[in-house]
Amino acid sequence: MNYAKAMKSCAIALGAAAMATVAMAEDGPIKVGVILPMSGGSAYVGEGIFTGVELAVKQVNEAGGVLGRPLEILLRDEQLRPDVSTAAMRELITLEGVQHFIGPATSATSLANSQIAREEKVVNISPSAKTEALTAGENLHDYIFQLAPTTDVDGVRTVEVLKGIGTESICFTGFDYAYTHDWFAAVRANMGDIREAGAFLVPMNATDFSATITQLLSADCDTVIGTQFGGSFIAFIKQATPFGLFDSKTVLWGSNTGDHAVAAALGAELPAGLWASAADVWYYEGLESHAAYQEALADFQGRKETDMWPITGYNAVKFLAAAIDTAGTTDPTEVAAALDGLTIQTPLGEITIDPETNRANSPEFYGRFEPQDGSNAARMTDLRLVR
Amino acid sequence: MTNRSQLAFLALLFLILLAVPFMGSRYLTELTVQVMIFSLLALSLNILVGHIGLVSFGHAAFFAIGGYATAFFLSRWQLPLGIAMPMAVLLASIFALMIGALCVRLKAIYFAMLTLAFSMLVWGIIIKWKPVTGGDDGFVGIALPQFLSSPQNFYWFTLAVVSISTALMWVLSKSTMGQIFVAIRENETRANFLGVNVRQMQLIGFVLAALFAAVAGSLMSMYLRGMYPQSAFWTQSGHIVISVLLGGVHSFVGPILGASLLYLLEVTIHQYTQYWPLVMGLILIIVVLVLPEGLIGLFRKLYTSVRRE
Amino acid sequence: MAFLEITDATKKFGGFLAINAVTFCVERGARHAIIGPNGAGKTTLFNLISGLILPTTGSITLEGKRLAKKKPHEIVQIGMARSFQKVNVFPRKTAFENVQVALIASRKLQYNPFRGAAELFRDEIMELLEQVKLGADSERRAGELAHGKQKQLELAVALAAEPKILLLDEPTAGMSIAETLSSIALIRDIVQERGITLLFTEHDMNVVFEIASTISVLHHGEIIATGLPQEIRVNDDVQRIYLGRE
Amino acid sequence: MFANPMILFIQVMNSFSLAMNLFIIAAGLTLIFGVLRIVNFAHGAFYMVGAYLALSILGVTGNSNLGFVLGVLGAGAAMGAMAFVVERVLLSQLYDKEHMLQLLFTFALVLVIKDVVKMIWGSGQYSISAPPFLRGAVNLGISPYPKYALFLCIAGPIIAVAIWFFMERTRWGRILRAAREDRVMLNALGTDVKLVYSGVFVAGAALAAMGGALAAPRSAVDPGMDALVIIDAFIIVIIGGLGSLLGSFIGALILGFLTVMGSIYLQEWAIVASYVMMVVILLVRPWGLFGKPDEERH
Repeated sequence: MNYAKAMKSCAIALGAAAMATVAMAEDGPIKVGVILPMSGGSAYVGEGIFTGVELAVKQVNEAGGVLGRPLEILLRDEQLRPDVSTAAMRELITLEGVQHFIGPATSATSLANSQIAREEKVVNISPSAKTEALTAGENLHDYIFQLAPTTDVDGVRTVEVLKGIGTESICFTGFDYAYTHDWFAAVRANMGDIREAGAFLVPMNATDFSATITQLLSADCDTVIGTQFGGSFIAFIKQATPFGLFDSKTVLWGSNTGDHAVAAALGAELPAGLWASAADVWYYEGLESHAAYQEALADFQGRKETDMWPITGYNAVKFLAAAIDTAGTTDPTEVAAALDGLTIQTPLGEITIDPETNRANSPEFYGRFEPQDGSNAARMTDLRLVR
Repeated sequence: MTNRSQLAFLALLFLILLAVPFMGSRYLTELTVQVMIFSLLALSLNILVGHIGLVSFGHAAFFAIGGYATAFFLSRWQLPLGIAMPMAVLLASIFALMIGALCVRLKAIYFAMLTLAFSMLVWGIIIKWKPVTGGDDGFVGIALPQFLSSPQNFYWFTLAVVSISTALMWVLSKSTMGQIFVAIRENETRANFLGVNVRQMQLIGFVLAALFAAVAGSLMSMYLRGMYPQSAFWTQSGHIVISVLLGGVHSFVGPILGASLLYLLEVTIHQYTQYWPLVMGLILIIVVLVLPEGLIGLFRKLYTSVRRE
Repeated sequence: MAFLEITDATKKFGGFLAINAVTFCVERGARHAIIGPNGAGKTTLFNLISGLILPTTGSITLEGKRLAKKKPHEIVQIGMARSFQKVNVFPRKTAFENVQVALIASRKLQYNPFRGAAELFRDEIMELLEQVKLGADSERRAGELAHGKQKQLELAVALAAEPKILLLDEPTAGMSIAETLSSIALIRDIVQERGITLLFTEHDMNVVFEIASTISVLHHGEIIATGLPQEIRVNDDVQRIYLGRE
Repeated sequence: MFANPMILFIQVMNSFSLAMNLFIIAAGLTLIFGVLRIVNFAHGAFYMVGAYLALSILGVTGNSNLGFVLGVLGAGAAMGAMAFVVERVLLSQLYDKEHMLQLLFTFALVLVIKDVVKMIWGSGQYSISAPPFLRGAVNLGISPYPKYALFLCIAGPIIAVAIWFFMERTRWGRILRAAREDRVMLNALGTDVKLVYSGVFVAGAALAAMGGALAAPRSAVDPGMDALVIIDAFIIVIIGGLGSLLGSFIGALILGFLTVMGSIYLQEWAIVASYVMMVVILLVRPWGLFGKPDEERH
């Protein structure tokens, strides 16, 4: 039996005096467990999401908190290891009494933590994991909510963009792991008469892509889509550019490589004409709410050109706060119920969590990188916010 | 430490462990479960490092095989725990027999590196053999027997398994076999000229070490409700080696101290700062420079100074 | 057929012929010495016989059993024990444990993970230690014993295996004169009492003539003479090697 | 699929340039092991620091040819200086202790270095571009080939020859080789062993750092870069034979070719190819291709 529930039934049984004690206990801040990669090669993702979490919590608390109580963040490093991320979650549940979680960031850790969430009946909002498996089949349960568009959604959206570009034949490349396989499967399922001219995968942790680049160059396709991310994406770009890959093929990349952080890191080395996607870009000007968010974020981070990850953490907190507000209690079962079908206003417009699938219809940006006058970092043009 | 003081320590530890679930903190109970499992894992490696004198950098492979096999037998084949766990341990031991037979032909650093290569091979297979292992997402969601789903019961189960394993390893370390193991560590050639088939004994030790590592892996997969490829990665093996070295290899209880301290430090530093690797690293450097015999050296020093007074 | 037969044994290290077509026999119950100047190949010959290295060609048999392809531990199990020129004990183990390990190995108890070792074979071990005059040092670590005592311990360890033949490589190396004298007496008494065949190398001629019943002379990897001590003493070749400074 | 010999030629070039990239990283590791007998887990961390140092130097000098040279050399020098302090103050206290303690120490060093890097440069990604004269491609007649990859193909052998020359033809090299063979003898010769050890550790660390700086134009500079490279460096040093420079060179070639050709022909099982290769080589030659066996029975 759940600890909080036990407390509650106790309270009811013991009457008013006990109720007062519980009320006292519930006056404190609402603890939010945040489990993200904070060390190693993916730390920038964790730090980005965490920035968004901090900003949203600051805003919520400044506006008087939720149910009159402030939110309190408890951060743990998942180290991209499921054993570590689950241990952190259990620690927060059993030691700190946390009942609401945001994170972890990756598919493997999210899948693992979701099992704990199911068992412990605590709310678990996954801000960034894209794997279908997280909320599909047996893995779907009442307490897990997936905000990022899944690979299936990405597949549909990618094909839409490809058709817009005029792609006729396509090559696939990327790390040989779950996300790549899932996304490619979704693209293949939707690509209709676009012809596949080969898939050239590299082992996980590979640092050299020259063999695949050579294969891609000689393959009979007009478009290449790929999945390397973070540092590996940067390495791929730097190795592929002198080979002329970006001159001879149209290239579209997944894995949120439209992130401004990537463009800033690569600077002039980011090839013009590369298609990419991102959960957010600071220079998007289509929505008032987005402008307001960016202003707040720029203020918070002390720089105008912000990255894409904060919005995922930001929206996760806003969903959680709205759900607790709607439920009128922090009881995780009721909060989870409130999240079903919940619609909130986000910087990128209305987002709803589907009550059946527990997935949010978060939009993403797709666009084509072009160098900017007066700035070192390229920006996506032809920017479209795909819902 | 003498045998008697080590036994006293183990007995005291056991009594404390008996009391843990009654302290009313579920956090403490679950934390102790993990500490027990890591201690068992470190103890198992010490059969190789401390007794026989072989440092394996691939010990995590057997931890992972034990864990994955348990997960698979419980969830896919729906076998009862009483069959699934022994089968998983047996499977890991068979792997150890095959891998060990090749590894014990090598010495010192080359032995270490060959074990590392094999464990990375195991890791690669885990990543790629998706239908069985779940691939890089891991084996998620283990059909745990009903009686183990409560934290309390899981604690008692773990305590029982770890205690029995520890007792067996203690008996082993004091047995005629254990004496021969240490003789091999001390002087391989001399042991050989006493009629000991050194490689065969090393192989036996390798399999025994793997067997207990698989027990630890089996417990861990059930505790985690899943098993993940990182558990076979070389960093995990390195982690076990470090727990053993931190505690001290020349005593039975050293690895228990090392594994417990390492894990508790990781968990607690983690709660206070995101710069936990830095703090861990500095602590390790201090231990290396000040307590070269590991924590057991500290205990020994304290023990002697207390006795002197 | 002789007890130990070495027939045409040859060992090459690269191009260097360390042992060249060595042939000789050791009779049961003999105290057979191998002598020769430094670098003659005495230790290499021992290593060949005890299986530490494999001969390039040739055969070695003990009671008719071929040893040449056998591993050291198998040769030990057939009944041969050896000591080393450099002290070779288990340094962190006590003298008691050193002998105990030898007994465990000879009784094949190394396969038993349950049989407690603590007090196992105490009487036997103490008897062996008394015999080599180490009764008082049984609880001291072998590595901390004086050099001579370590040699004595090695003897006890070798005897624990109850060998039929004992190979001692320079048993008095590094000992003082007094130690050497008592050590020789000890070795002679023990092998006689136990009826063990002894094959040993020694640089000290006094020791050799004190103990040996038969002597073979090794020079540049070849046996140049085998015979009774009094024969060897007057052998011209031996005189030349030892006295003529070659 | 590879009927086309030109593509095969390019793939061979790819293999070679990767091999040279890997060799530059592994050279320092094998040097440190050869003389100090220390398995340096921190080698990857030194490599990473080198890349970050080059990044900072290039931030000052700007992205010029001279800046790049300064970046590489400066990274080596700065890392070497830090390694000197670490060796003198900490590591030197462990030489006469058990091997395992040294291992534990280098592991601890990894943790510390990674966090310090994170404190200084943050957890984001950076990129160093190739110097202007090595940007773009040259036409090999059949296909464009990146100048920088070609540069690595030349730089690797040059570094190998330079180390070889130093080890075999100079007085210092002779001392180092003596140190590798016999520490006691070195002491007897009156050479300050301390100085030799410091020198080797510094040189190994500097090589790692320069390797990081040289690899940077083909990769990202980020906190994960050490983890990706350390295992490859270990494989090379082990299969080549610990302490053997020639072995590392050959080992790098084997791994380079295996990685490139493996990803083409083995495809999804390429991930285990390098480990299978390591297992096979160690089983056939337990001391590595060019290492020396500890003892022999035959």
